[in-house]
Amino acid sequence: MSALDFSTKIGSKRFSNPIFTASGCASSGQELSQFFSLTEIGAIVTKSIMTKPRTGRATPRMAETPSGMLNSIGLQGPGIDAFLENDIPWLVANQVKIIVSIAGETVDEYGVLARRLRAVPGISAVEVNISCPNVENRGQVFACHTDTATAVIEAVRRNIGGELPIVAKLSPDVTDIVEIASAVINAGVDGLALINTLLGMVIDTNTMKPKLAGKTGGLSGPAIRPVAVRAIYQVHQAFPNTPIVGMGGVASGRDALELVLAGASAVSVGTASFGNPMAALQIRNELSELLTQKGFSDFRDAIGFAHRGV
Amino acid sequence: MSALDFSTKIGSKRFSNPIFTASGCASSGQELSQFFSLTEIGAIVTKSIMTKPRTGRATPRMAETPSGMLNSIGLQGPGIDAFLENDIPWLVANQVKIIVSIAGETVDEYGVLARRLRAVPGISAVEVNISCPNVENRGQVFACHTDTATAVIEAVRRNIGGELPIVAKLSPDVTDIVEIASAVINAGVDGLALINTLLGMVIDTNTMKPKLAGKTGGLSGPAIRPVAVRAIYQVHQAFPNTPIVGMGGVASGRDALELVLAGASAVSVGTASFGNPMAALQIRNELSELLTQKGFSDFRDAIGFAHRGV
Amino acid sequence: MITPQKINRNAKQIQAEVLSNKKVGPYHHMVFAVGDMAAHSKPGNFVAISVGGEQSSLILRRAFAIYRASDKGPMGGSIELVVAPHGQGSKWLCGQNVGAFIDMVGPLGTAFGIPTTNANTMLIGGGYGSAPLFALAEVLKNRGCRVDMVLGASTANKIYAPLEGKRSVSSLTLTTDDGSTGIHGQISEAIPRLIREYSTEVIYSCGPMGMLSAIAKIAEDFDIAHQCAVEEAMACGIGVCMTCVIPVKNEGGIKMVRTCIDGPVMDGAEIIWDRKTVMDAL
Amino acid sequence: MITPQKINRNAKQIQAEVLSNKKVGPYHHMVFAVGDMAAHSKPGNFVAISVGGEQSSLILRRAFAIYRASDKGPMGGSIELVVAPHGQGSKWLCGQNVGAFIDMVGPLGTAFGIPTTNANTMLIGGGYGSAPLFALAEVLKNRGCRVDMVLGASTANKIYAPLEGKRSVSSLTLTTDDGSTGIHGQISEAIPRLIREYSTEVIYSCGPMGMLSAIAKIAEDFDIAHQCAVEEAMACGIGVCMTCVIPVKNEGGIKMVRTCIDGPVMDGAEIIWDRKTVMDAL
Ligand SMILES: Cc1cc2nc3c(=O)[nH]c(=O)nc-3n(C[C@H](O)[C@H](O)[C@H](O)COP(=O)(O)OP(=O)(O)OC[C@H]3O[C@@H](n4cnc5c(N)ncnc54)[C@H](O)[C@@H]3O)c2cc1C
Ligand SMILES: Cc1cc2nc3c(=O)[nH]c(=O)nc-3n(C[C@H](O)[C@H](O)[C@H](O)COP(=O)(O)OP(=O)(O)OC[C@H]3O[C@@H](n4cnc5c(N)ncnc54)[C@H](O)[C@@H]3O)c2cc1C
Ligand SMILES: Cc1cc2nc3c(=O)[nH]c(=O)nc-3n(C[C@H](O)[C@H](O)[C@H](O)COP(=O)(O)O)c2cc1C
Ligand SMILES: Cc1cc2nc3c(=O)[nH]c(=O)nc-3n(C[C@H](O)[C@H](O)[C@H](O)COP(=O)(O)O)c2cc1C
Ligand code: FES
Ligand code: FES
Repeated sequence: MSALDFSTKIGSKRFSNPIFTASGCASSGQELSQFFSLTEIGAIVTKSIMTKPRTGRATPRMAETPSGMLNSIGLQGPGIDAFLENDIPWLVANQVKIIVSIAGETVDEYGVLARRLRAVPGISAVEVNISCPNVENRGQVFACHTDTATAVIEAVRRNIGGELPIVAKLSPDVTDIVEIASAVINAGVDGLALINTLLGMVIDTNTMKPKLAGKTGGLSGPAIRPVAVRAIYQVHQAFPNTPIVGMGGVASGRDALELVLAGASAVSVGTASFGNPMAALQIRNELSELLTQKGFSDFRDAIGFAHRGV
Repeated sequence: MSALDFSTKIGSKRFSNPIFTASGCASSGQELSQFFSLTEIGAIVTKSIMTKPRTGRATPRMAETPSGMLNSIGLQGPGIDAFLENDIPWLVANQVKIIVSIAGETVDEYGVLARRLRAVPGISAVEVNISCPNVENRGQVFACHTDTATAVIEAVRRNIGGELPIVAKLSPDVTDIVEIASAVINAGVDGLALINTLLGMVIDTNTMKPKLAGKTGGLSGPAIRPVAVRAIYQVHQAFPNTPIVGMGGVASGRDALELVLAGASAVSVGTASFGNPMAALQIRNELSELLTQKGFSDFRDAIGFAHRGV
Repeated sequence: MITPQKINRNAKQIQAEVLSNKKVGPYHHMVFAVGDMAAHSKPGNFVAISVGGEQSSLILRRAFAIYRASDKGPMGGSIELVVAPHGQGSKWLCGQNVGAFIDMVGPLGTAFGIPTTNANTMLIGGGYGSAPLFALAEVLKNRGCRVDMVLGASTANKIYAPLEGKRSVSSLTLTTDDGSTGIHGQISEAIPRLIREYSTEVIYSCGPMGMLSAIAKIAEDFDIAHQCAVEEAMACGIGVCMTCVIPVKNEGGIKMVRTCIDGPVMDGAEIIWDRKTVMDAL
Repeated sequence: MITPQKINRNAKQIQAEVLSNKKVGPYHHMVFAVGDMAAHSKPGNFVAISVGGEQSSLILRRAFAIYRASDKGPMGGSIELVVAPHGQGSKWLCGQNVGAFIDMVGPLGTAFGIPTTNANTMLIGGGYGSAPLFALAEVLKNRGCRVDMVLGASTANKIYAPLEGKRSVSSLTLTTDDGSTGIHGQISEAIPRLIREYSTEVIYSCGPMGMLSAIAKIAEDFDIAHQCAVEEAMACGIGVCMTCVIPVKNEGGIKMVRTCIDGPVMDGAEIIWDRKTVMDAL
């Protein structure tokens, strides 16, 4: 790795390398630390947190699918108070780079969460997971419409103060992801996270009913990688200066490189950590080796490389 | 199979069993007939045909992905004249049930194609593939907006006469597939085909460029099955009386049953035929066996079964 | 209340060589070379195994209860599993030959708690659920406990009860749903009488959730302790995905705890077994 | 013009047992029991093989040129392949043991056309592209043709040229890019001199597309016939997907034909080798 400058930037923040965990796929970090030191990777993105404790959905919460899985956790979590009290201090004490992911049922809830985060030291960015059902509007997902997406980002922007980079996490389940990206960029985000899961369903042919208690669930894993690459490519093409945290089915350094070439400034590892607890670290090492082999001396030169001179 | 009534209906037409080929995945039928008699399956859905001969895209036209593949054929085909002269007579002579899939670059082109089909004997339905770029509107796909989707179906409806069932084939790459389904149902379709491929991309990490000559391609295969099941379930829930030809990653009788339980009145086999030329026939046999095992005596009782009493 | 705890601190990811793979009735008894992992394994712990090989479309690990662990032997530490070839993943595992290397994470999860005094214990296993009970029986017996074992299954050959496993038990009762061996009927039907007969003070159980739930009810009626090893679908096995949860009582309400970290061995009295109660609370 | 034809009418889907699997330099030479398929296989034909096993995430078949086919033998008909362990699918195939069953569709595609008179032929193979040429050489020799063979690769051990393969050739020339054996340089550089030396009337070629393209240019310059076996990425191998196309000349324009049905053996003069011409025409 000697020759490679592997660092990357999201807004004003610098990360020592571009491999992050994906929200909801590393809990709040401690569990993975048994397998490798979390300071070895660029950042831990914590599970999307809401204002209050959430029980989440009934089980079954998951179904394996070909090269993928569905999940329907229902944003189970301790709520922002307990999270700030128990989880953040441990991460800070262990010098882990932290990106806090937040989720809300109303525009206001996002604002409240942003306000709670503004004074917390040791956080490097906030990821705004807008792929949540809006209880004020028939459960329509915020990320699916430009107006609701914009409203959430504006609420966060107003409440968070000037310091912390805001990353909007978009859903691929839209007719035109570039349009949504454009809206949140205009609303002032510093980066985008692409992609959240695709809405899917598995029917158990034994019981002849939907397998998940929540009926539908989010599809993740290698199955969706081509959709992630396409989304990242399209958005980077339209907004080459907006950093993208890419994710979706990354399970190897080769996969991470694919997202980087498409336009990702950082790559989050989600489902792959379920199959392999060392995945994030291994992917970091493989990516660094691949980049070096290809003659890159600065990681940032590889970002969006597939767009050049095609 | 003795005890099972395996027939199904789309509009006014009856098919002896619910397993069809998927458009573009069986060419015009003859090649598969080497492996089994095409009269054994419910229908052959021919490759989407346009008015004029089309060269299609440059190669590479495909990329394998985890449990799936991307294709970017560009609707290569002989044009409607040669198609009606060479391909249809062979299918008719061999007593194959035929669903003709049509595609256009303008609303008018769909109308022209529909008019050409109205007098052709031996066709059981027309599938309107509206997942095509609209050259009159910045290449936006017809299926992505209710107004363009409606315009295409109306043009087909006007030109085709009263006889032939019209099946609209929808794209999953939309924010709300139920909304699109609703629009084309109001425009007078007799059935829906769900789903076409998802837009995806693969970047070749050796060349560091998009692998397909057309850059993006359509994702198909088992990877997308959970998206297909979800789309079929949502649309059947909203419109239980509109027959759905389901497709997307079906590779076994179990998979076909999953789509049927979600709400499909027939199931098309696409990519699976590439890996296994006998796939459609095997899936038909497996589905019939599964239904019998589960005590169904009429296939139609299984359609949408997952919705009942959940 | 169950206090949340973090992942089993002995868990490691290793490449484990298959030392033996034998068909026993409808199950496969498999032995793996695992080095240090054996010494850290306690009855109740499980391992999580990658299945399907390099090109696999199966991306999630499969969990298997550790049947026994031995930290010495010609090949170093080893653990044994009892695998039912059920679906794609377990069939693949059962198809692995001696000499193959298997990607394994373990030991994971909680272990059965051992009474500090020499209590009368009853170990109840359904199907391959008997697997972790034999090692537990040994530990209990060494502690001076009375160990009564009750094993049930749908039919005779699905009871996993190897000869050598029986040496630590004071009594062994078998039940089958079809009456092909032992007592005819569901395992839970036989339990109340046996509890009275053996003056059972602690129940340990492992098997299908329906069985555990029935036993929990009985334990409550008799007001005796009940530790059960539950089995929920797990995506990660290491506490990061939140798919494997089970509802437990929490300040009058309900709380979802991870069975891969706070389980699989849990206090049967804490679990909310009734699905309706759970659905109403959500 | 190439007249479109339908799928090879002898094609069948079978489960073929692996009879032998031997490493030869960087390749695997594999023999499969294929019954009738052998009798129907002609030099130039290929087979399409499922890879990765039951849980495979690789859903498409892989095409392999038939190296030789023999319709008699202790195990009935058999065919032989030369497989380069390149990516996931071919590595999986090379890892299959004797006795394993492989899902195979074949014979597929066109065969090399045989001259009706005893012409002077030159067979040019790059890398594993030499595989189908040995069986072709035998046929040509039996027809009374002169057979000059030229095999090239990047380096010596990548030339696949088994001893028994050489018995039908009048001359054998080797070339390597690195000069480690035979003539130093790209195979196409050596060809013009050899054509003159052997008064070649028909060229048969098989190998990477760049090589075929260079030979097509030479054949045009010398105005001699050139049949080449092309290699385009194939999803189905049986003519139903339209992924495997190659551009050929068509009434002043361009036409995409399926290399799995109208190829892999095609007339080198019909193919439009220049990518720019193709892109401009689309
Ligand atoms: C703590 C624990 C201990 C276990 N111990 C054993 C054992 O000793 N012996 C044994 O044979 N099996 C055991 N299992 C079950 C085993 O993990 C597999 O679920 C089983 O082998 C079926 O997997 P499959 O791939 O063959 O089936 P498939 O049907 O192909 O796959 C099952 C899929 O569904 C998930 N799943 C759904 N429901 C459940 C459920 N109730 N439990 C587990 N997974 C589910 C699996 O994770 C997997 O993704 C245990 C499971 C757990 C959670
Ligand atoms: C007519 C024909 C004959 C062939 N004969 C031989 C042979 O005799 N010996 C041999 O070792 N290989 C042969 N190949 C190549 C072989 O089919 C595989 O492409 C090769 O083994 C790599 O596959 P993989 O799974 O190992 O690699 P991967 O990189 O894992 O997969 C390759 C993937 O890309 C596709 N692909 C992309 N480009 C190409 C291309 N130029 N050619 C083929 N597939 C491509 C494949 O279909 C597959 O989906 C032949 C190919 C064709 C089309
Ligand atoms: C079990 C599970 C839980 C998840 N929870 C969250 C979450 O809380 N917030 C969020 O923004 N994304 C969540 N995601 C989505 C992932 O962060 C990621 O966007 C998606 O899984 C695609 O990446 P992958 O294929 O690498 O997993 C979750 C995904 C999974 C599989
Ligand atoms: C190579 C290929 C070509 C296709 N061509 C068409 C087409 O011409 N018209 C159309 O409506 N759909 C076309 N499709 C989409 C399929 O009909 C089907 O909707 C999709 O592939 C999902 O099903 P599957 O996963 O079973 O393949 C094509 C798909 C593939 C893979
Ligand atoms: S299995 Fe992932 S948290 Fe328990
Ligand atoms: S490989 Fe499918 S048409 Fe040739």
